[in-house]
Amino acid sequence: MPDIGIISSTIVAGVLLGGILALTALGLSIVLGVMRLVNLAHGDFLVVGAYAGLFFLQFTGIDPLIGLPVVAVFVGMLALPVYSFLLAPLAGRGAEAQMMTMFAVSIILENAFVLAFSADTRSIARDYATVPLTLGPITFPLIYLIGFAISVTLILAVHWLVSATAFGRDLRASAVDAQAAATLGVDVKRVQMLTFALGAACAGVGGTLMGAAFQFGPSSGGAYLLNSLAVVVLGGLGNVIGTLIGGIALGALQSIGGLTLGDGYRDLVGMALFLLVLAFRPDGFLAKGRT
Amino acid sequence: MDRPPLLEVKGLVKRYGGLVANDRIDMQLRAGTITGVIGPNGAGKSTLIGLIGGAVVPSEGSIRLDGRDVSRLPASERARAGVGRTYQIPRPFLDMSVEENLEVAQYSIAPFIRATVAREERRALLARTGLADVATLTGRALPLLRRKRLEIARALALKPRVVLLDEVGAGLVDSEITELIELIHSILDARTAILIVEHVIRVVRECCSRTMVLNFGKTLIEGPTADILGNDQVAAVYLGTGGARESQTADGTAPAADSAIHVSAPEAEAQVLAPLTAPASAEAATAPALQFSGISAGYGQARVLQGIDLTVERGQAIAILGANGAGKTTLARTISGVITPTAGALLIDGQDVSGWQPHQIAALGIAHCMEGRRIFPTLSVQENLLIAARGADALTARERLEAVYDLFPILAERKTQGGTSMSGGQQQMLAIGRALMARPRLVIFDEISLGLAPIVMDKLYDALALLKKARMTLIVIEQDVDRALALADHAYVLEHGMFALSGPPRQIAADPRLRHIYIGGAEDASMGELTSIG
Amino acid sequence: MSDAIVSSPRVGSASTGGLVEVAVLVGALGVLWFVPDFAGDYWLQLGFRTCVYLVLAQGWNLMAGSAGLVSLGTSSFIGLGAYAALGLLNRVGAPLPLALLICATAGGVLAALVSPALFRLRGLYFTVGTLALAELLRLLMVNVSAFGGATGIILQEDPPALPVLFRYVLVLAFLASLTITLCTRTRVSVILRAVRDDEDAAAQMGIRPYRVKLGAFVLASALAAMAGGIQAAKLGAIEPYGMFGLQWSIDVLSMVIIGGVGLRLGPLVGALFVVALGEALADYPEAHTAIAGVILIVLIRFAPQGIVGLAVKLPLIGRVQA
Amino acid sequence: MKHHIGKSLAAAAAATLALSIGVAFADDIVIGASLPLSGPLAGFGSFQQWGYKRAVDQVNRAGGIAINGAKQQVKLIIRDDKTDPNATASNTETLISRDRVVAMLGSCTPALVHAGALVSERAKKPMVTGCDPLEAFKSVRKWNYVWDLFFHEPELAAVPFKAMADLGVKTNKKLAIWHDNGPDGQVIGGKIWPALAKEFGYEVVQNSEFPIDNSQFTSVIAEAKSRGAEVVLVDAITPQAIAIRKQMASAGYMPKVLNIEKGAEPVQFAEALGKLSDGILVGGYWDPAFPYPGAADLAKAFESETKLTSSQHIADSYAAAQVLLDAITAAGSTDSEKINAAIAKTDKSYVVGPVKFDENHTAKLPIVSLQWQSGKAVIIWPKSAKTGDVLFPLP
Repeated sequence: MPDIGIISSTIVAGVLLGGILALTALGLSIVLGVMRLVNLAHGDFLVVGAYAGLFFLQFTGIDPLIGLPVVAVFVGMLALPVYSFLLAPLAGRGAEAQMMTMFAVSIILENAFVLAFSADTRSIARDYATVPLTLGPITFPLIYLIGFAISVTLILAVHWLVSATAFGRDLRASAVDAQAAATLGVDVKRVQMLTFALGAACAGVGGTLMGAAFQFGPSSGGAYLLNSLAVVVLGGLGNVIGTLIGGIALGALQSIGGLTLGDGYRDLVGMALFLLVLAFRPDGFLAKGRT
Repeated sequence: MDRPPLLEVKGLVKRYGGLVANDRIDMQLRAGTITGVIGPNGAGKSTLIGLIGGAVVPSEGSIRLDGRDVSRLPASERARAGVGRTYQIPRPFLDMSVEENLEVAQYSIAPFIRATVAREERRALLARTGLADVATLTGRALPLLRRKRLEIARALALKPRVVLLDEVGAGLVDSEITELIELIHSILDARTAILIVEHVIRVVRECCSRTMVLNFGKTLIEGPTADILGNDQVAAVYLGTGGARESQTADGTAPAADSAIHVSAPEAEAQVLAPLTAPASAEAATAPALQFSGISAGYGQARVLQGIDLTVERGQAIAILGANGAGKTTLARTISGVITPTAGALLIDGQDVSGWQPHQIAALGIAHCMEGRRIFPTLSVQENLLIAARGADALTARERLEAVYDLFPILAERKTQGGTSMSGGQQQMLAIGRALMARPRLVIFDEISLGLAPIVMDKLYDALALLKKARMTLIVIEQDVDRALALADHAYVLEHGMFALSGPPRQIAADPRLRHIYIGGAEDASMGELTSIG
Repeated sequence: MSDAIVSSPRVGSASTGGLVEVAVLVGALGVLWFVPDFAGDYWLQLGFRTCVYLVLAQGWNLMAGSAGLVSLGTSSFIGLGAYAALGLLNRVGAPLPLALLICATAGGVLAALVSPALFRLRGLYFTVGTLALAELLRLLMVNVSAFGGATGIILQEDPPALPVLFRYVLVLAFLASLTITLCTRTRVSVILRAVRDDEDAAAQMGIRPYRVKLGAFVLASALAAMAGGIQAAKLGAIEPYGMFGLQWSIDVLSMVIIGGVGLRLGPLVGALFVVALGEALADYPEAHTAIAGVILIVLIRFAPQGIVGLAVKLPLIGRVQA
Repeated sequence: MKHHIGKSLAAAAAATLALSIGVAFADDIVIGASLPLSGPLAGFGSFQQWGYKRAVDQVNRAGGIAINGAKQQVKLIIRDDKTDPNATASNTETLISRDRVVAMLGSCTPALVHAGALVSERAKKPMVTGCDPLEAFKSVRKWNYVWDLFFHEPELAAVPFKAMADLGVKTNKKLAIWHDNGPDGQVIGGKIWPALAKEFGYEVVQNSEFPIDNSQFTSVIAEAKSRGAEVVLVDAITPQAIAIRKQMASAGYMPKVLNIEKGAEPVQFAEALGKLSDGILVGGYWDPAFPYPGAADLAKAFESETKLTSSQHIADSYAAAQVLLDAITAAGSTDSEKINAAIAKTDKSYVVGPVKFDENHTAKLPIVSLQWQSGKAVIIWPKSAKTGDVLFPLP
């Protein structure tokens, strides 16, 4: 059995990483909640964010963490035409039509990445991305802490947006009863479009963080998507704070799984957990009566 | 009578959150008898059918079929045990032929039945239920009565011991009801029990040996049908409430709207409403607030409204009446843009808004207090209100909020709670308050009294009277005829998607045809022109 | 999903239409059986691919069209079938037909095992759950060295020659189509369509919707497992990424959507189209996935009922239909 | 009736297919390749595509190949397999049966190469491939038509040990091995390295296997760190290699020697990691500095054409194509059997060194040890090929 330093370091790192995972899943979650859409291109939006962060750094020389708002706006804007030209016309055509359309978007994006940026594996190389932080017996990557802080801040901001603003009211109302919301004057299409863009913007930021903490390439989207889905199911579809807690729980449990079974089992632990939650708590494991 | 009951219900309770839909119902159905259940809308009648049929899981209590406890069995097993039901709004399998609809039941209980035997049985059933000529048509192609017949035939194909009929008479004209009653009598035999939940009193009177009256989920009274229908208390519950009975008096005139207001200082109250009522526009606009010109509308293939003309002047309160399925809610939805008319034009303030999106119509000052309240469960009471205050700045929104809270103080107390955590009446207040938050010029109230206690209805209608006083344009869609007529300046009665009657409330209330349309013409025989409509 | 073809007005008994369909299927099998005698390898290869896709699409269409189950987990069963088939061929030396039957059983059993979790809620959760199932199985295969880890399994004996494989898969496609015919032309179809039309009303008719959906899921999964098995036998070397890849699930979904969901001919037309499109686009390797994406978007948008739905709407063919 | 629709659509599909056939001129010599141009391995595919094309272009510019005395142009048809073995197989089938290729060039990584090679083998069409380690290649079956020129895992595996011994680096001889569970990972990390460690006097304090696309290595790293391993040998593909290096740094783990096989080889590894790549060792089977004909030119041509940094994958693919083209020339025929026989007789020095196939159809490429120094791969071992001095310990 590894010593206590390793165990605690692993768990701390897992929790911090979980926070970042939560951010990467946030967009998927709110889009699921509001539009009932499994956005199969979500992972590719994350990759767009990662490339955006990388090229922002290369062309401006400004640290991508400072450029995060720019990345967020860029990816968010990119999502607007996707919604209005591709998704909106399919409203009322059932879940498959929109889902398949987003899959098509996903393969188009992936192809575009290869053509534009080559298939190389990239990473946003910053010093802070590789510096360890040591607190007593615990050592964990500094980037995890930075990413965690940014993610949690952003998730709380989105939570505030959803729970305390007029837009958030419209969003929640549209999610549960679009027709009633519309008759009350809510422009449901606009709300959906902005939600979709918000989801993409969050994915953009998450992608930059992932790109700094790890590595990415044109086809990284698939793995991002599956991880995000696990977080979303754990936290409950469309539940912002649930997503944060789902992410942290997944990060921690994966770390424990990795520690006890080997790193290869981390994702397996995640997926098994995912199916178990689906089987026993289909609304997410912290869903209480938010009916 | 000494035989044990075929179906025995004991202490049956169904709760939905805080709402008790069925409260300790006891009931016994004996083979060879037909039992009726009546009661106002929302009394829990359909829930009772759901509970017995297995679609609804009981919170407490037991249901025994032939001595066997079936209360925990799912619907499919109840069907196999011998319980057949119909739906209030028929749910035939729309894309399957009539014959196939019956095959579903046949093959599910006897998958290996010989094809020839099954065909013979189907033929017999179709002949008995008067569907032989439409055997190859799809469920979708059938008109309402045929759909109801199909539902009965489908239930009978299960060879049931207990048949549950949910509002089979609703939406039918008298001659059709006569046919229906014959049919019901024909399906009764010594080993079968029938339970009829019904609004149409005639069906109950002519079919049921015993009748039970439900009110607010509880059994109000139970006994031989003749006794029950003669009971004053029942008449009160069934035909309306509170002031309604008064309207049945003497000349049948509706009381003036003001008499329904039970507030101490109406003028002061009206003042309170100022933030919620749009000022009558300064320019003396000549166009009516709302105009339908030849509007047809419906859902997919089904045309519900058949070329309606309607004009609502500013400040007018109109009532839209009609039986279930007549098209009242479709009319409301057409106004608010949820349904786009397939023909005709919808004009608001003289402007053609056909095809506009609901939110665009809302922006014109049209508020729609939707049927079924449609409170957002994920929003608090206050948020449910604020969401309708589109484009209002914080201060204005605050003012409106205060005005709604003044109107319905209970909402102020519950403002941080989840919208659906309140009782039905409170939710309805919230729905009305929410509609007002937009400071609308025209409000559509769709079935706001559905399932509410008389005292609550009084309160709601007091509020509506105040709105009328404040010169707001009101469209009131109601099952409770008396209340609606008491409020309205003008009334329209819908039947089969067209206006069968229209005129001032007094005239409508006095018109015998109204009673026919609602209660299926139990007493009146002068139905010629009306049946011709259907 | 309107099921225009299946529910077209019928005169007489259900079985006459069914008999015609069975006759057509048998005729097609009889004709295609001799294709290897005169067609070149290329057409056999395409035929093999089309048949594998057809088997998958028939099953998927049954699930979606009858029970409203939209699955993104087809690859779970393909992968399972592939591993089971090669395991049986290598370890036990089982003959291929027997191995395929065992694959079908394994696929059905897996479907039955996971259905309590996947059927808990309708719609979205089923879709998300099936996606996770495929990923879970892939990760399991990658991790467990007994199954070859990322290296996978290699078939020790050479697989049968292409004409033989073609005939195997032809029979498989025939059986799949026949099964679906039985499901849509006999009294089973009435039950399936009732569940799809109105699950609650169907339950009130004594149908057990859970069992019906389970039946469709098990059947579709068994078919997918057999398709996976024969595909693996043809490849001769399998590994988790290729056999449990999302690509399979997406291919199936796009075939059915392109062909026309719930339409009897949808899977066939979809399978033909996807194979043909794949072949045509592979000659433009730089941008073929993007082109495929654009075509998919356009088809979904402008042919909501798929190619078959579009064809039926065309005046000429529509008249022939009627 | 409705079957008419199906048939007309089938006919339309067939017509589409027919149109896409027959692009090659009748008297071209057609060879085919299925490459991962998209998907996770697209990086390899683009290098290979360049290498294959260059070899063919050169032959065509020189007038083509004489078949039965008449010079013919060579047409190379490349299809994308999306990094999916199913697609590699179907692409190969199409190339052989529709495009009538006379021979094939291979894809990359064992899974993809084998999927295509098995099709070639069964169709009795010769295939020359690189990018498939020889032991993995041999383990599939006894090959008759497929030929592989690449490194031999035991040789590659031995490089770090031999280099450390020759260069005299001082460590505590505690060794951690991390390897993926792909075919070569299992062979090198799971079998050969532990055996060699014993032989060279190292103590294996950790041997961890992980799935090929694992992205988290924190537990593995923490364990190695706590066991005090000063030498770390890794076998992983590029994305994982980058992740490992970053996570080692952010875990504060600094062994003295870090050797990452496979993944550390392409220049994108160094680009993605920046300074962190300094000092990392990787076995290489090719470098522009190699003393073989055309080596320096090849890299220069690549860099000037594509404006990208070259990779060793341009060399094995270029050489594989040359081997095949030379064999066709030697055969003077497009007959598969004759070409196959000519491939077997290959014995010539190519850009990757001398190529001569053994009875298992494999040709070993010589291996050197490279070290990343300021974004450049420097040959530090063996002395004969050396282009720079070793950086030790890991900075």
